[in-house]
Amino acid sequence: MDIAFTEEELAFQQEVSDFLDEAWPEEMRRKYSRNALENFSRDDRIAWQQRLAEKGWAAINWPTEHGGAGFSHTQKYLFDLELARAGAPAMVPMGVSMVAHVIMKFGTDEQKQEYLPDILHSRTFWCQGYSEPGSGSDLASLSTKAEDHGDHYLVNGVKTWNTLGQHADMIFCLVRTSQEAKRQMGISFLLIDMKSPGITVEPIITMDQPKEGFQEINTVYFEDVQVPKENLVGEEGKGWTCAKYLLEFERGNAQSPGLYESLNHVEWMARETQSGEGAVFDDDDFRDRFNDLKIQTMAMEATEMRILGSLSAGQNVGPESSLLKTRGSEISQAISELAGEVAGYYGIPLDQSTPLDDDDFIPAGPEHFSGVSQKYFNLRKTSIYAGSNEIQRNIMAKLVLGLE
Amino acid sequence: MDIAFTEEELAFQQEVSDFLDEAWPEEMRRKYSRNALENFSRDDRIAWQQRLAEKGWAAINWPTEHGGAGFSHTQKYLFDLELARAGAPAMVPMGVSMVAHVIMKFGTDEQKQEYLPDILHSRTFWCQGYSEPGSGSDLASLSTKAEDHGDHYLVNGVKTWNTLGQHADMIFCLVRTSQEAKRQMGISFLLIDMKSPGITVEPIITMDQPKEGFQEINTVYFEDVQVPKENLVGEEGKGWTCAKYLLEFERGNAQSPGLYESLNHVEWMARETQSGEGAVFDDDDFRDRFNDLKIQTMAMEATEMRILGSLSAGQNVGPESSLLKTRGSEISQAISELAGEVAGYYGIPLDQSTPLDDDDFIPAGPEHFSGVSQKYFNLRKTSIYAGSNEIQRNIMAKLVLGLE
Amino acid sequence: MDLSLNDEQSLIQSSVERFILNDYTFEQRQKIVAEDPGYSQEHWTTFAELGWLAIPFSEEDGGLGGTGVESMVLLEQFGRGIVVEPFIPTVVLAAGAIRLGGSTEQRKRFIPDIIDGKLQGALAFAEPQGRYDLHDLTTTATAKGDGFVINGYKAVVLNAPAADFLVVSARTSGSQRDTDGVSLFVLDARSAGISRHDFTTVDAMRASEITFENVEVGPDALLGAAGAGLAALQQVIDEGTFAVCAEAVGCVEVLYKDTVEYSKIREQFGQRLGSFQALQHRMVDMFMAYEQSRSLLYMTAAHLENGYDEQAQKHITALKVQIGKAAKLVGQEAIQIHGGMGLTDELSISHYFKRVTVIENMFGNNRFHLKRFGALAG
Amino acid sequence: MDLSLNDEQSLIQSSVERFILNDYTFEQRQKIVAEDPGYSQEHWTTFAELGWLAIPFSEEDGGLGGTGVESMVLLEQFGRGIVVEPFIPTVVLAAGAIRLGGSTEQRKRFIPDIIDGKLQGALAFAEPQGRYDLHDLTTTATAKGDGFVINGYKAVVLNAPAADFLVVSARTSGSQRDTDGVSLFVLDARSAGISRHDFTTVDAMRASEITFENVEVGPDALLGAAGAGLAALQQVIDEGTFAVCAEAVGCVEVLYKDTVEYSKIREQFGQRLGSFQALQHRMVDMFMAYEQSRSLLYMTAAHLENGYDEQAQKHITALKVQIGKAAKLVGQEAIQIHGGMGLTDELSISHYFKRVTVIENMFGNNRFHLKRFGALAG
Repeated sequence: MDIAFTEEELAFQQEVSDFLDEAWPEEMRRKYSRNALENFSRDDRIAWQQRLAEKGWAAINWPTEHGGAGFSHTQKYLFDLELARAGAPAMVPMGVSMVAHVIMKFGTDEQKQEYLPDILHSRTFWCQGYSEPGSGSDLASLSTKAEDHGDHYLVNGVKTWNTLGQHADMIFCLVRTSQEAKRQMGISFLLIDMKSPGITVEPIITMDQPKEGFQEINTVYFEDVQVPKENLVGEEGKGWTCAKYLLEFERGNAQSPGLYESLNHVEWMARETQSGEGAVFDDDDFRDRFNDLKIQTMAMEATEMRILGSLSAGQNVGPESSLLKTRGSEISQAISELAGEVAGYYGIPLDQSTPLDDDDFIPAGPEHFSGVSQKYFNLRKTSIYAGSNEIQRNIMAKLVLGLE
Repeated sequence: MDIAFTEEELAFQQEVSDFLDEAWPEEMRRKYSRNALENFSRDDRIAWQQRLAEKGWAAINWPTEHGGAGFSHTQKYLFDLELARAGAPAMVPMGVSMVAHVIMKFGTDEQKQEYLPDILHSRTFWCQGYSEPGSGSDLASLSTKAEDHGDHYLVNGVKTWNTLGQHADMIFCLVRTSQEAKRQMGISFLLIDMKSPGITVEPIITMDQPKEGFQEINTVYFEDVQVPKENLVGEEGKGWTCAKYLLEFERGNAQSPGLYESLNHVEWMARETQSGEGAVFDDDDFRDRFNDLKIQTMAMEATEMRILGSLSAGQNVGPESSLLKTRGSEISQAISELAGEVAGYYGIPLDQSTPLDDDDFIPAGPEHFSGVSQKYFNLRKTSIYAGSNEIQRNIMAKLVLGLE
Repeated sequence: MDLSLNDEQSLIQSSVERFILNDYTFEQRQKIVAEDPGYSQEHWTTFAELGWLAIPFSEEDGGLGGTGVESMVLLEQFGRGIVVEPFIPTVVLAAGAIRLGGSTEQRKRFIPDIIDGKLQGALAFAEPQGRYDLHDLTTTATAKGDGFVINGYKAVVLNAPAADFLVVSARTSGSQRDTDGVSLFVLDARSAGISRHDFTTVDAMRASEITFENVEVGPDALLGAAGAGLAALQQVIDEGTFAVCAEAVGCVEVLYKDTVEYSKIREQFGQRLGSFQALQHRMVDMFMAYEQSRSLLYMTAAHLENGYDEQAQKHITALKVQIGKAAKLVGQEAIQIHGGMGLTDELSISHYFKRVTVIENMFGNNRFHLKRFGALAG
Repeated sequence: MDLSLNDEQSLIQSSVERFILNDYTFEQRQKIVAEDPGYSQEHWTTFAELGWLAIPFSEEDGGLGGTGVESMVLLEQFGRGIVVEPFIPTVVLAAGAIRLGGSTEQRKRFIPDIIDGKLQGALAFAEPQGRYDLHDLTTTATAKGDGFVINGYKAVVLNAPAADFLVVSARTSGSQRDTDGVSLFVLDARSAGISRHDFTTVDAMRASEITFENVEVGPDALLGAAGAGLAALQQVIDEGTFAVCAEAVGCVEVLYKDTVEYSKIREQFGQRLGSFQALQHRMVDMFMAYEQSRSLLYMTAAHLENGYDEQAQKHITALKVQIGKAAKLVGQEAIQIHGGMGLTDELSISHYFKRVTVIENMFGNNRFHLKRFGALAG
């Protein structure tokens, strides 16, 4: 056993930290910590991702042959840690962490050449078209149709819970190319240009009420959208295989660095905020509950170290990823709940500020409380999306405990 | 709405309190509070129940024609309250609160005459024979057989989770008198003399490790036991009806008086017990958790008032009784957990004291901590017996929420 | 011992219930909150006509002489509709302070117009540094002539944008956290020296941050005796606490029942959600939390019928804890079981969740009341 | 960063695992605890022969120079067998005090015989009024000649009935709750003036209340410098805390796995228990609690490898909180899901539950450690 980092690892950590000082300066940090929701603008996000790409750090889960960073597990962990400390956003995952893996595994050489470099350098903004109205966690019940029209598919249907589609250049979709008895069959994996005629994007307003244009999710409508046949990834009817493969990448990242950062922020707020004779943080009961969450996070960190650390590069996390997803979402929700408690009455005002330069929104109370409740509302999603925590528990019951 | 008691009610409360001062004097209270498990001796219990009977207060749920106390709901509540305050035990339920109701409802006039007066005056000690090894909450899976032998049944089988059978004169049993397709059919309700040849009682040692002879539960074996036909209650094959009827009486009593009393005892212990610079009760965090349980008990009390108070005499509590059973057991378990926390290291010694006069057991620590952990272990039963809390939740899901 | 409603109270209940059902659908509510002033003047007039605004006032003041039970019955139903009309800010809080602390003259000046629906009010009592401590005040009222000059800052004053009058707590003597020296003033909301920063709240209400800069008021602005306003303020806040608890019980009822109904329709993996046992048990927990909260609400109301004594205070504080926990459990589970749909602004469920979340942070959160419960006698 | 065992540690692990599986079935354990002295001398000799009793001692003292990881590996397996042999009282606690605080001469006097399995010890540190505060002492050691006279009372001293020697904390100066003035003494358990009240514990161990009445000891009884014993005592208790946490992880593993296995066999209403989704989800929570506890145990061990520094202390305290919560959840659920059978003495499950319940109350419960965690730097 060894808890210490090697000199090389510490040097790497310093390198990341130095890079962030420059690439994500205090100014950006302030801009985005104005509101707990941290709605990034498209331009800032792309500029930042391109900086990461220049440095060679955009694709930390890619093999080096495609331009991956080639990080060890410890380096990944340290990278996440420093990112969280600097308040810098992680890469938008739909391109670099999702569709790219499917293209690498199932795509043709032409597809790899066409898409991967643009993903790596954030020249193409990707979004995902999986869920449909009514499908919920039951993905295989999808009904968006792609009919074979010779050189192209004709796509009709509706995709929902589409993240950041308003910014996207491309969408990867699960579509039904034939009707089979077993629902997972007959599904194909298609790449579609978002500028294709027949596509419309409609925002879904979530309960945290982001400002117009800053919604996190959308519904995407496809009406007689023509998609060239060469945009099919893998075999027709084998889209479910792609989807399952991709899911393994969705939950593998270390969450404890971000959780620690959130805890530090809550601690800072609770030390700043008066209650009775002292600060909120001086209240025994508050501090006990805070520390309980911190200890939960330590146990989470240790679990990440054990699970992630035991994998050799390229290996996928097994059903234990369900544990990390479940606990990570529960802890992050609890932290946001505690933040709301610190805010007190200042959790009540609605913050609709944006990071745009011409925005003159003035928060009602201290800036650090802006959007704190909205963050709490927003994070309810984490136990619902990417396979709800109920689905994760079903998976663990079946695959880990052998219960059916 | 009216929260106050009438003058008549307050006078009644005083009467109960005066009676208890004499009938359950401080001396008895001390004897039984020596150990948190409060294992009563058979003799003390019977003597006490006979005092209640003399006073006319043994059968608070019986109609007055059979010698019931004729209490109003408020009187019942006040009676429970004073009993809890004095630390006096409630009537052992198997006779007066269980089999008696079945006999009243389904029994012949002969059976009523033979059994009810002896039950009322605690001249007969009853126990119950329902569960069988392996049946758990699935009562209808029972397999104890009663074969028709003309003037008697020949009973063979095993009954378990039998409460206080070592003291009992009579047992009421569910037995299978015929094999039917639907499992609930073919079950009959039999009264059996515990002195019948072929009956043996074996203690089940529970994890709280009561002293020999003070076990709460037993297994009862029946080997070719002859039971006269006149001991059948109701029709042959209709025992399930009796059982269902009886279940309604099992969960109808107000639990909040007892919960308040347990809370008071924990508070007293926590004020007596030093921790750091002050008493355990002076610790903010402890007091918060204590008060949280107190508030849960207040909500429980209010629910009991609403549910029990809205019934006119003789009416049965509906599926809401499942709520009271579930919450009551959860709260009582949590209180016993808190008591263990107060005891600290003194929760560790095993207490095997008895209330017998010749017992010279000396507890390791302060007497009020004796058996505190064992009480915590013992109370795990409350969420398991009489329909586990899972069963109660199933019942509420179905009958209250309409979910299937 | 009787926790049931009398006939008159039952009548109010069914009348409000009918209003919510017929005139206050979620779609209608959303239209109201989308436009200024954020509530419906028409509805407010209806409330006045139906006598609802008169409920808590004594007959002497032109009211109906309700005891708390009647307000509870009204607000429980308002909770079921997440009604945004400012009944609590105006009638319970601002007018409550006048009802409890005002002279006959002051009551006459305000209460009839409030009952008639002509006046809106707001209670400006919270300050940023004071959190939930009513006596922690940096706002001052200094004697000048026979009146006072008010200087200070008040946080998150609900209904202030629409208010015609304000009731303000200010310190006439003592230092920041003294319990003596707190006074209440009632003044025109448009008095010179008052400036507001208006905003919308996460639960679609309107509120303001208010700065008082040399606001001059006459002697008739003082409610009760100078320096002795804390008792009345505490009672008003307790009544407000009881009111939001009643409202929250209505919200929790909808949260749990809508979730159960949704689970009966919604299918996943070819099965109705409601047939999954893990969800069934959790919905039972929601039901139990609701049922017990409602019971404690009614028991608290029964105590209030006896008067605002220590038992009543203790029950109100216990109730806030119970409701806070129940609303959090039921709210979070309602969203979770609704899944993606629960996250949207489109479905009403998230709006109930947001309302109960705000209520949890009002007048002291769970932990504040747990401590207060421990500190109260009895 | 590496939380895996090295080859030697893995060897210990499989050797202990084999012992538990083959020689320490539940039936065998129950036979042992039913008779005096409540543990098996034969097993103890085996432990000595296999070198397990030598693990924590330095090579200089004749030990194996283990760092904490080795003890952890051993105790995790002991937890799986709910081993009653007094490894923690003798080797971790009593001998630990000598290892950390003793002179070369004192170490030579005790440690080789402990390693050989010839000596049993007990650490008498807790007092009724002191609860979990190691420095809260009314037991005194007064200088007399070149030695001391000890007077006082010690609570719940585990393994005292079998102990050949005792390590006692006593105050040589200062008042009851001073941190200075605490001294440790090692003495013959049969010294004149020592009287014991022996008892069995709820988890089938043996312990005593001990009264010290004018117990005279020589100068060689003092461990370390007079009045400066608290640091060593704190470290011993921290090591003991880590040890019981390792044991509890083993217990929790059995509690959760046995429950899952039971649910696969046991039928209710014609269905296997394990097929009920509500129970499945709860068993998943048990699994997650176990998995995270074990992870934190290993991370703590890795910190201890770095030395007993502030990070190690903080992790031990965090671990005690995590294990305390996990063991309570898993233990209670294990009993509940086992139903009636879980309540009996006959099935092993209740014995694991009782052991983890006792562990929760040892060396500071959850809330004690939550506060200590907050007070520790880092």
